[in-house]
Formats: sequence, C-alpha cells, structure tokens
Amino acid sequence: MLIMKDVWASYGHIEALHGINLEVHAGEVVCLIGRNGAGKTSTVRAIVQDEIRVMKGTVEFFGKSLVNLPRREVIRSGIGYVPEDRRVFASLTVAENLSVPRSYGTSRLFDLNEVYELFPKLKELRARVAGVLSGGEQQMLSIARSLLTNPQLLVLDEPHEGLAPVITQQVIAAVNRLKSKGVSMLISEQHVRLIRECADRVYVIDRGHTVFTGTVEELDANTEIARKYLMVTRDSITSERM
Amino acid sequence: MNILVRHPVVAGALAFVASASILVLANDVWLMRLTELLIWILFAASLNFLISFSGMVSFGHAAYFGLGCYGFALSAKAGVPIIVAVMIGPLVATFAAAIYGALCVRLNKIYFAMLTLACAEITYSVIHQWYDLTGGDTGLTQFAPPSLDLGARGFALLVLACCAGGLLVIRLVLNAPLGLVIRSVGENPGRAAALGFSQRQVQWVAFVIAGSLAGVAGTLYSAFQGNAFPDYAGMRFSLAPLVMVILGGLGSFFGPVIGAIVEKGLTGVLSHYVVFWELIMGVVVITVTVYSPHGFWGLIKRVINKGAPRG
Amino acid sequence: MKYRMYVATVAIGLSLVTGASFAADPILIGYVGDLSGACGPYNDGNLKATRIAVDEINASGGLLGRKVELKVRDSKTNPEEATKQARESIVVDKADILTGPCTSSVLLADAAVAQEHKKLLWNSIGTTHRANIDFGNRYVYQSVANSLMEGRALAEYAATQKSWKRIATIGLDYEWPRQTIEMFKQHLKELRPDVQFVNSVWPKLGESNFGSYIPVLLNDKPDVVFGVMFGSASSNFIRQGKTYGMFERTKVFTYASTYLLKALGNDIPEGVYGWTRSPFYGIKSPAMDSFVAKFKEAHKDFPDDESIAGYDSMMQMAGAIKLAKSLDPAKLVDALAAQEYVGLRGKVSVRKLDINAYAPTFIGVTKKTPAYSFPILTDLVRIDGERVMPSEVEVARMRALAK
Amino acid sequence: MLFVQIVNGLMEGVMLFMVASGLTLIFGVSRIVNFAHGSFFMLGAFLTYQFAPHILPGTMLGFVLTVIMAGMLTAFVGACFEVIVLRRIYHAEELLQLIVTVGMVMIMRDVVRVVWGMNDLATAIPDAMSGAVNVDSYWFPIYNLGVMGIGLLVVVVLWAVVRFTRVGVLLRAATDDRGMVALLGINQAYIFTGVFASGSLLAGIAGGLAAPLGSINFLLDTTVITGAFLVVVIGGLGSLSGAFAAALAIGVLKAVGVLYFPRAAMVTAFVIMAIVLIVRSFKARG
Repeated sequence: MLIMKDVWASYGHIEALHGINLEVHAGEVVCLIGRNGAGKTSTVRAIVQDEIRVMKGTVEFFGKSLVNLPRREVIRSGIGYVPEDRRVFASLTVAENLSVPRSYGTSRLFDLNEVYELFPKLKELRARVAGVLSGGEQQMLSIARSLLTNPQLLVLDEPHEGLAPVITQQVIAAVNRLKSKGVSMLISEQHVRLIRECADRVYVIDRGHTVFTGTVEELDANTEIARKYLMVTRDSITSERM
Repeated sequence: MNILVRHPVVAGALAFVASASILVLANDVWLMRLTELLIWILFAASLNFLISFSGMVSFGHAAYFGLGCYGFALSAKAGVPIIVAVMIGPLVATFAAAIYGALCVRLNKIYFAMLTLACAEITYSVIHQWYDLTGGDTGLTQFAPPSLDLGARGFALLVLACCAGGLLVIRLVLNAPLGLVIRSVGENPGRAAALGFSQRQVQWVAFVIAGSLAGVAGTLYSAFQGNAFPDYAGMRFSLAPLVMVILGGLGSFFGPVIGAIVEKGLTGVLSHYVVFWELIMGVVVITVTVYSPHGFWGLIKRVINKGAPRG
Repeated sequence: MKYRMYVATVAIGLSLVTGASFAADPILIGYVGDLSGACGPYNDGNLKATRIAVDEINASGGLLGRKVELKVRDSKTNPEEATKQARESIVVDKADILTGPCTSSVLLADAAVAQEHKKLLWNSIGTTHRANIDFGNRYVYQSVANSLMEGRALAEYAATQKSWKRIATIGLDYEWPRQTIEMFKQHLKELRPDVQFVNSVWPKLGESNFGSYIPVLLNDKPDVVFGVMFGSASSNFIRQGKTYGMFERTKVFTYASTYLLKALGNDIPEGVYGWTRSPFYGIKSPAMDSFVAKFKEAHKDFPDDESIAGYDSMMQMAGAIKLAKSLDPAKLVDALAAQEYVGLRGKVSVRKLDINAYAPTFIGVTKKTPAYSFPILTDLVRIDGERVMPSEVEVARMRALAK
Repeated sequence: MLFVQIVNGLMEGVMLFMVASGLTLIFGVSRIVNFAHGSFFMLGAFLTYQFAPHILPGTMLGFVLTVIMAGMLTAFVGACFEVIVLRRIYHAEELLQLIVTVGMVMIMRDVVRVVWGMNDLATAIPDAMSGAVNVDSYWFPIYNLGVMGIGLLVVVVLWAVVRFTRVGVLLRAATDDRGMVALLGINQAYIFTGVFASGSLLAGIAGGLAAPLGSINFLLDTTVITGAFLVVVIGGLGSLSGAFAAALAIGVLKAVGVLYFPRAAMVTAFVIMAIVLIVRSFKARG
C-alpha cells in the first residue's frame, strides 16, 4: 500500500535522506531500524510531509503520490501518525484530546468506545489534563488519538523512546493487538529487541538510505549488518534483554 | 558581478570607495540625505547582526540608539569636550545593553522580543519624564556645534567611516571564532553547550556588540540632527530598522544596507509626491515580505546569480 | 476637506497667479507643519489661513517687488522628521523664512535648524518658551502667547473669580501642561494667597481614558478643575467628565480653542470656563469680519484660532519685511519690534529681548448662541501680553538657569 | 476613594481585556504578534461612528446592532487580510509575520485618514445608557457599567466557547501544538482564518464600545495597541484567563496609582511587564 522509491529529502539546505526504498503491504507490520540520526524520523516525516521536503523520488500510498501534499491531506488519505515526542495537547484533557481527530477512513474500525476498550487506562484518566500524564500514558493517548482517524496505515515514530521497560511492554502489547485487528503499521525503532515480537519485515537504514531489507530472522542471520549498522551483536542483543 | 556576491569584502571595499567619492562630490542636499542614510544603515546593520546572525529578534533596539543620542547630547551639554562626548554616547549605550542584555538573553524568541520592548519603553519613559535632566518631550537642542564643527562634508565622511567601521566590525566578529560560535548559537541555541559555551554568555556578547553599534549610530544621529528627543528611544525607532532589515533581506550581511536605502528612499520620495505614501509603503512591505522572504538583497542576488555560471 | 488638504500638501508652490508681474525670484516661505500626526487638525486650519494671507500679499503686489510663494512640507509631528524637512526646506527649496511648527518638540527642532542656517522661523501655534527665552534663540519669532504668559493670564483671570478657592489640576504629562500649570499655580498664589491647590493628576501623553482620573479630581470637592490638554484628550476629558457628573459638581476651566468647540459641538456643556488664543467670534473688527468671510467662502467653515494666528502673524511678517526691506533675520527682528502692527487680534507688538509677541489670551464661558452651530466662549476677557510677559530680569534668570 | 478607584479600574480593565483577548487569541493559535490589532480596534470605532446614525439612533437595540455590525465588518476585513496575506507566510519566520502586520497598520491608517479624515469624530452614548449611578457623592456612569457588563458577557461567552465547543477544543489544541492538529487531518486554514476573524471581531466590538467614550481619530491604533500588548504579555502570551486577570490588574493598578503615584503611570506598566518576563525566565530555567 505504501511505496517509497529512492526518496531524497532535506530540511532547508540540510539533506537528511538520500535514497530511501521502502514498502508496506496491507496487514503488515514493518519496522524501520537504525542508529540515532540514521534518518528514521526523517523517513517517517517524508511520508506525512511534516517539516521535511522530498526533493527526489516517489512516495505513493495506494498509488497516490504524497509528495508535497499538505499534511492534513496525507492524514485524510488514510495514514495515522504518532510522532516521536508524542505531541499530546498538553492543556487539553484526555477526552478532549480524543475529540480532536475526525474519522477519515472507510473502515470505521475505531470509535471512542473501541479505543477505550483498547486502552482502558485512558478511560480512567479521561478527565485528566494530558500534560500531567506519564510518558507511557501519553504514548497510549497519542496512539489512540491517531487511531480515531481510522487509518489504513499507522506510522509510529520511536514509540518506545524514553519509556520505562514496563511501559514498553504495554506499548508492544498494544501494537500486537492492533496487528490482530488488521491494522498495518510502520514503526521506527532503535532497538532491535523491541520489534522482534511484532515485526513482519525489517528495514535497516543508515545515513539516510536503506541498507537492508528482510525479516527479523534474516536480520538476525546477517551479523555483518547488525554489527555495521546497528552496533549490536547477538551477545549484546541478549544482554539488552535483561 | 558574481565575485561581488561571493566576496563581500571586495564588494564592501568597492562600495566604500564609491560612497566616499560620492560624498566628496555631492552637493549640500545630497550630503545631508546621504549622511542620514549612512547612520540608518549602521543602525539597521547592528540590528541585523542581532536578528540574522545571533537569532535574537529585538523589538527595542531603539533603547541603545536613544541612549547613544542622550549620552552624547547630555555630556556635550555638560561641557565635556566634543571628542570625549562622542565617546560617551556609545559607552552609555553599551553599558545599558550590557545590563538589559543580561536580563533579555535569559528568554527565548517572542519572550526575548517582549522583554527588549519593555526595556526600551522603560528607557523611553525615563527619558520622557526626567525633565530636569533630559528636557522631557522638548528634548535637548543646541548642545553641540552643527556637524561637530567638521562641516557637512567632513561630518559625512566621519559618518561613512563609522558606518564602514561598524560593518567591518560586524564582519570581523562574524568571521572570528567568536562569530562562528555566535552564528551557530543563533541557528541552534542548544548547540552552545556542545561547543563548550554557555548559550546565554554568547548571546549576551552579541547583544552588547549590537547595542554599542546602535549607540554609535545614535550618537552620530544626535550630532547630525543637532538634537535629542525621547522619540529616538521610542517604538518608531525600534520598528524602522526592523522594517529595513526585512526589506533588505533576513540572513544577509548587506541586507540592511539595501533595506535602509530602499526604506529611506521610498518614504522620502513617496511622502513628497504621493498623498497616501504610508499606504503604499505598507503594500510594499507586505509584498516584499510575502513574495521575497529574503528581501531586496535576495532579489539582487538571484538576478546576479542568473547572469553567472552556477557552481 | 482632508482630501483637499492632502492635495494642497502635495501641490508644490501652489499660489494663485495674480496677474501682477514680479521682477525677481519669489520669496519662498517654507511651511514645515505637522500635517499628519497628532497636530494635523491644528496645522490644517493654520495652513489654510496662511495660504489666504499669501494670496492677499501677492494680490497687492508681493513683497520687496517679489512674489511670495509657499512650499509645504510635512513634519508628521515628529521632531526628527521636522529637522529633516526644515533642513530640506532651506537647502533644497531655498526657503527664505520658515513657519508651521505645532508641538513643542517640533518647534524646538525647527528652531535649532533655523539657527543653524540663520533663517527666521515664525511660530503661530506652538507655545513653548524654551527657544526664545531659555536658549535665547535669535531666529524664532513667537507670535502667540507662550505657556508662561498663558499660565499667568489664566491666573489673572482665576484671581478675579472670588468663589474659586479650592483648585484641582489635571494636565497631560508633557511640556505645555507642565509649564502652564506651574505658572498658573505660581502666579495665582501671588495674586490670591487664599487659594488652595488640592489634587493634581498627570495622565500620560496619549491617554484616552480619564475614567480613573476624574473621580480623584472631584474627591477633594474643588471649586474648579483646571485642565490643560488639547485635541482628542480635551474632548475625551469633557465627554467622559459629563458621564462622571463633573460639570454638575464643580466648575471646569480648560483650554477651549475654536477647533475643540467645533469638534465637540453640543457635547460641551454650557458654563465651562475656557481659554483660547484668537477666537474669531470674540474680536469685532472689519478686518476680522472680512477674513472670516473670506475663510468661510474658501473652506465652508469658520476659522480656528490657529487660522487667525496664522494669517495674523503672516501679515505681521509681511509688514516687517516691507519695513526692513530685507530678509535678514536680525533686520527682520528689528522691524518686528519697531513695527506698529494692528491685525486681526488688534495691536500686537513684539519685544526684542526674546522676540516674543505681546499676544493676548482670551477667557470666557461656554454658551450656545443662535449665531453658531457650536457653543462659543462668551463674556470674553482679553488679557493682553503686556500684563503677563515675564520681566527682563526673569528672562535673564531663566537664561542663566538654562545654561 | 480607594473603593471608587477599584471600581473605575475594573471598568477600564474589562475594556482592556476586550481588546487584549483578540490579540492573545490570535497569538495563541497562530503565533502571530499582530501589530494591526489596534488598527482593527480603530476600524471598529470608525464603523460604529458611521453606522450609528442609521440604525435606530439613540436606542439601546440600535447601538448594540451597530456595534455588532461594526464588529462583523471588522472581522471580515481581518479574515480577508488573513486569507490574502498571512496565510502565505505561516511557514516563514515569526518576524516576517510581524512585519506584515506592521505593513497592515500603515495601510489601515491611511485608509482611515482618507475615508474619515484627520479630525476628531464622535458618536453619542445611547440615551438609554446615559446618566450615572450615584453612590455617596461618587458617580458611576451607566454606560461604563454597561460596557463592563457587556465585557463580562463577552468573557463568559468566550470562555464557554473555548471550554465546551468543538471549535474551542480545536482552538486550544492548536494553541498547544498547531502542527499536530494538521497531523490529525484537521484543516488548519479554517482554524487560522476563524481565529483571526474572531480576534478582529473582538477588536472591532471593543472599538465600537469604546467609540462613544471618547474621540474617534486615526491615532487610536497606537493608543490602544500598547495597552493590549502589556496585558497579553503580563497575562502570558496566548492565555485568555491570564489576559483577563492581567487586564483587571492593570486597570485597577492604574486607577489606584492615580491616587498614590500620579506621575508614574507610564513607566509602571512596563516595569511590571519586565518583571513578569524576568521572573518567568528564572522559573523556566530554575
């Protein structure tokens, strides 16, 4: 459904992406892995046309080009976006946060009740101001908020960033539940271990271009890639787990 | 032409020589107009240093201009030798910039701008209310000989020297290690720590430099006009250089030069011949801002670059 | 009307061709006035009358065999613009003589330029005494009563009002009100030691809301509120004063120029004590009648005080030029002092010491009359400049202080 | 006396808030420091002057209709300005946006000068609201009290809209993070235009309400904008409730200040603004 072909993009004069190739198919969970500064966030932003400018290459969603489309049009065409720093509306309550988005999808898979069912904690907190929520709760809220647009593809940018390990597990659980509901996802992530359980396919990017495509198992098998671009070995993956 | 854009020092030197010869040849009328223009260029350039290179937008730059005026006017009035009084003006401005700056750089963006505005308005109010010292709204007049006794031409050349000197100082600072730090902090305030500096210190230094240059401009203006009025520290004198910087082009070294020429030229001509000159100025300001965010200098650069091979 | 003013501003050296032929270059009068900005309305009336005067002078053969021309520049009510325009007027337009300033700051800025370039500036609106008295500027002719004289004249009048024992003052916080109130207080205390000054308030220049000042003024139950302000501040003060019952609870003594009376119309109550500088309705003379008729014909309106003063001082200047047979400032000053001038305001002589006119101040009480659509000041008392001019000793003292 | 001054201060404070509310609203959502806000106030006053003699002159209803009409027209002008000019530079630096509004100030001033001239104009207080309430020997003008009432009504309506409606939610969301609003598929353009129009509406209504209190002239823009800036900055940029508190505080402080520091009015407010900002800088960092 989403195809990025040889995408070059830049912030002003600073080029951030030089040749990203990426595909997400329906029902798939695809992960984008790379070191800090490798271009994960830029790639995600190049999809939703947020702040970055695509200079070359194509970004197509169901055959429709997204390049230079206003951000809202990208969202309306069926992409849900959960940004890196979550960006909840801090002065609004949880319920108000959830009342901002409108549903653009045809599926109508998620309404407020569904979302509360998915994240019961949010229902408890619905009268609370979002700014005081914990990082994990904000992450839930941010995901819930973009689910309400009923996207066909949900793009999550570093959903685990800055979260405690316990919360991380909850996020992973949420992703798995969404996956079971058939939501396609593109998740950018620094740590391989976190995507192990949910990712169907993995892209490794480095310095703004794609360097590896394959399943998690294939990635595990390719120690060279892991060492070169992820600075991890099997050992360190295991040690990270504790 | 390309060389001029690439090597501003060459362009600057040429411009300096050209201006000097114009001033030597100009008649009284043009001498007067050019002198004023040169002072405005210096004032706008000092603000541009703050905005374009240090990333700080000041709404109260007139404070240092005005204090330059009053520092000079009051000391001249008190009988201090003119040559000393001319030094005192910028010193007062520098001193004020050091104090105000220390407070202002603690804030970012719009809050910074608002605090500079408050500082300028406080300065304005004090000048306006302190009748016994400043003469209040009647200001100060007849405290120094016209044109500092240098004659119109001599004074114009002095102003040109100060203006060129000011621009050179800005250039040198920008190219010095200090300038690189200032610029990188201007582009990304968070970067200062990475370079081993405190962001506030760097910004403070830039603020003081800009303030003292504005003080030089103020002193010259006061000497040129032969008067000092509270208005010189007021809102209008804070907005005018801002408009010049924008018209000239944000982010460029020569922007304020072009901006001051365009602004002064346009208002001068328009207000003389057209009834609704302010309306036309407003339209020009809006059009330039919207269609050429890099101002007139951006336009000039584009034209020159078109004529020359790229690379 | 404003549009026409603009056209007038822009038109360069507009004056009617009179048919008379003139030998030499015209005498150029640089009118550097506050045409836009806060003083605009005052300069408007002043400029119109100045034009009428110029036309009359040219119709009767000009001056020194030369035609008189007016070249107008706008000082935008800013001292820095005034400085620039005054300089351009002298250097570019080759003005022989300057006029037009209104606010104190513009007047002083122009005065400095006049001195620098050794041209005479005559002033018929502004009232600051600083140029003439404090700085001893020999290039400024002050043709209306300065604020010292005005303050004293008002005190002279107040002293005759036996019931005025407690006086509250309000003045915008700048030069003119400061000086006027200071002089008023000083002089009235000399004349009437029993008068007590109660509250005084100083709204900032540009204040438009007097709601929090009026109750404070009224709090000490003054017999009269003495208010020094002009333009929109004046009308705001009076309009808002009405809603606060100021006029029911005390008397009000304030600047009530013709422009203000026209602008306020019936919004100004009857019984307000007001002063003004040259009211067309208060001076009966054939000259005044003919001028008012001429002005009405040209502008469909009665002339303001600033118009009368503008015309009067222009004519006085013309007389001085004829007498001096020169445009040299020193000679003109001598001629101004020597001249026996009787104009719209009657006889106005000039003191050479500080080139100040012994100009009158008019004080009266507002009243509606069938003759005009707006209330005018009635029971007018004219206090001549001779009574209130600072003495030569005082002038010397002030000059020493200013040094 | 103190009590009287507090009441007077509150009356002025509500008026100040009327002007400042629009400014802070616009800033909150679009981050534009709108120098032209005073110009919209001025336009509202002139339009009220223009319409007043034609819409049931002298009556309460007529006056209310007049002010509303003036406000709407002002809002329309504001919306046009937003659509034609501002919309093109939202992505640009804040400074450029500010300068554009400065350009608008210049345009509006000349337009007003051309249409209505330079003389002071006036429009009368509606008959129903002339007069005053007398307490002891103090008078409180009915009109000022009425304006305070209308002002408070506007405050309540504004509060309710912001608090309870979807528009209000969007508005607050955009104040928090306007980019994210777009990233949820909302068309920001409507929000921006709407907010700018509403801000101008508030300015226009404030101008209309202020019109009968004093002379209407082309200098109103600068008279008004400084006070509005003070309120907005002291109240915390973008905060409506902060602006309300700040406006009342400034109004009262000014009125009470007349009693105790008759000459310090000019400088006090800016000193407070500076202190608020400096305190903020310590709070933000420490």
